[in-house]
Amino acid sequence: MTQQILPVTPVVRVQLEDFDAAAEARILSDGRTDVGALVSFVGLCRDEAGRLDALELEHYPGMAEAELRRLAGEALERWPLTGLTVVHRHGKIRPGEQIVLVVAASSHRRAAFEASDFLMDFLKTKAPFWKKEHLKDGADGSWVNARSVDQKDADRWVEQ
Amino acid sequence: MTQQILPVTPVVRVQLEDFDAAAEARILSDGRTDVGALVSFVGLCRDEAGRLDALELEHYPGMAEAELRRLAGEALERWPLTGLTVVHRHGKIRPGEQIVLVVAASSHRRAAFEASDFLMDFLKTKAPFWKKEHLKDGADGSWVNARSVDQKDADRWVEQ
Amino acid sequence: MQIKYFASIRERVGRNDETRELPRSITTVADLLDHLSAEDESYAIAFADRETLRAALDQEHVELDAPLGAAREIALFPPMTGG
Amino acid sequence: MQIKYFASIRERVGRNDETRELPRSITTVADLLDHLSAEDESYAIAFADRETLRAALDQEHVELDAPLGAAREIALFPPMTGG
Repeated sequence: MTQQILPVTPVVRVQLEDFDAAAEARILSDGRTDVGALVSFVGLCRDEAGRLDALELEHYPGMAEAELRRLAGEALERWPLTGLTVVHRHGKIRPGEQIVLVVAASSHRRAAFEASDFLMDFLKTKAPFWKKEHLKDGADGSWVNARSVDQKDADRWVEQ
Repeated sequence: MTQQILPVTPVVRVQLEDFDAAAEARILSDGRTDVGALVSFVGLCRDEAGRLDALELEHYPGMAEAELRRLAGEALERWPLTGLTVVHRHGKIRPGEQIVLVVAASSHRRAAFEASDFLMDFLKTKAPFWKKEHLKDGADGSWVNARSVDQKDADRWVEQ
Repeated sequence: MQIKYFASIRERVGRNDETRELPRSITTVADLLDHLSAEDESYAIAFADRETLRAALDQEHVELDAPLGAAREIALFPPMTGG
Repeated sequence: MQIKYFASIRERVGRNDETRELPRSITTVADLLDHLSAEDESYAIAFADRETLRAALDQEHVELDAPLGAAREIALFPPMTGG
């Protein structure tokens, strides 16, 4: 028996505008009966201390899309997905606003969970985006430091 | 330093009607700045062979809600979530339609991923729902067998 | 005690639920299964494979050797397949 | 070769990008970092901590000891913090 797997082209976008997570998820499942599981991840701009005016997301145009596309391709090789969407915003993002979206669709839930989890871990450590905090008090913004826990999360997928 | 964690009341519903995954996710993040990650899982009715008329989901009224609420409570004890929603449908569900929704919100993505993954694993093996397949050719439906892989998935969380 | 049946167990037993006064000698879920199985073949067939039989007392999962205690409701069903 | 700088490295270097003809003796990313650092203190400061310096050649991540090869574009930046 040969497995019949249709090639899946991931949707990858880097954009200034906000995104509609529900619409992106619908595109991966509408009119199909082979999708059993849809996992959506939305990353939002936090501000627990109430002192943030906005995050400014700088990116490396060209490479940001290329790197996200490489990571999406890697996920498609590792898991039998029926669809995969990655959207990452750049520019100024206010507290409570959406920053990043990953949607993974598959016949079975484990593949969808693992692929979206994997993508977020690698996106954090490999996609060329950098966050700067602009505070309400008008002080000059400071760059957000990379967290070692993000590298540890990404390393989980290599140790497997 | 004592951690200030507000008590979270999970939203748990068992219903005949379809649900709006996007609206449920929005409820967990709108107007807040402490939510950094939203993970949504949607389980859909599959029919790769094209021979299914509908799945019929039987449930144990009362216990279905109670068990989902217990599992949600367990997730809230294990992970620092800011919100948690579980919706499970019963009755006849056609191919391509939605069956189940889990949304987990947290400050950090690992908690949101793990909690939603955990909930789906235990929901599969512990929530009193049973699927019967009704085929297009009108033959009497047959009950879907429990899969041992679902029990294995649930066991992952005990071994940790 | 009210007894509820679900899914394939419900179909094999041929009813959704029933209410019974149980003899004092019946103290566990397994006792009840044996008691009903001795009474009628439809129960005996429904409860034959104890490996795939599940029980809940007052809407909480229990093992088949669990004491009935003061439970007012018992449910019998196959492994769950929701989600 | 076009050199691009991002985030804190861009701010420390004081420019977004520049185009340079490189001497033939410069064959790796690290060679280029040393070359620029010797030229001006702003580069020396920006590239001082090699542990937290990242590089890409033609938009693909590389280690600092990677050969420049035929790459037309190099980018230098701190560890990424997207997502």
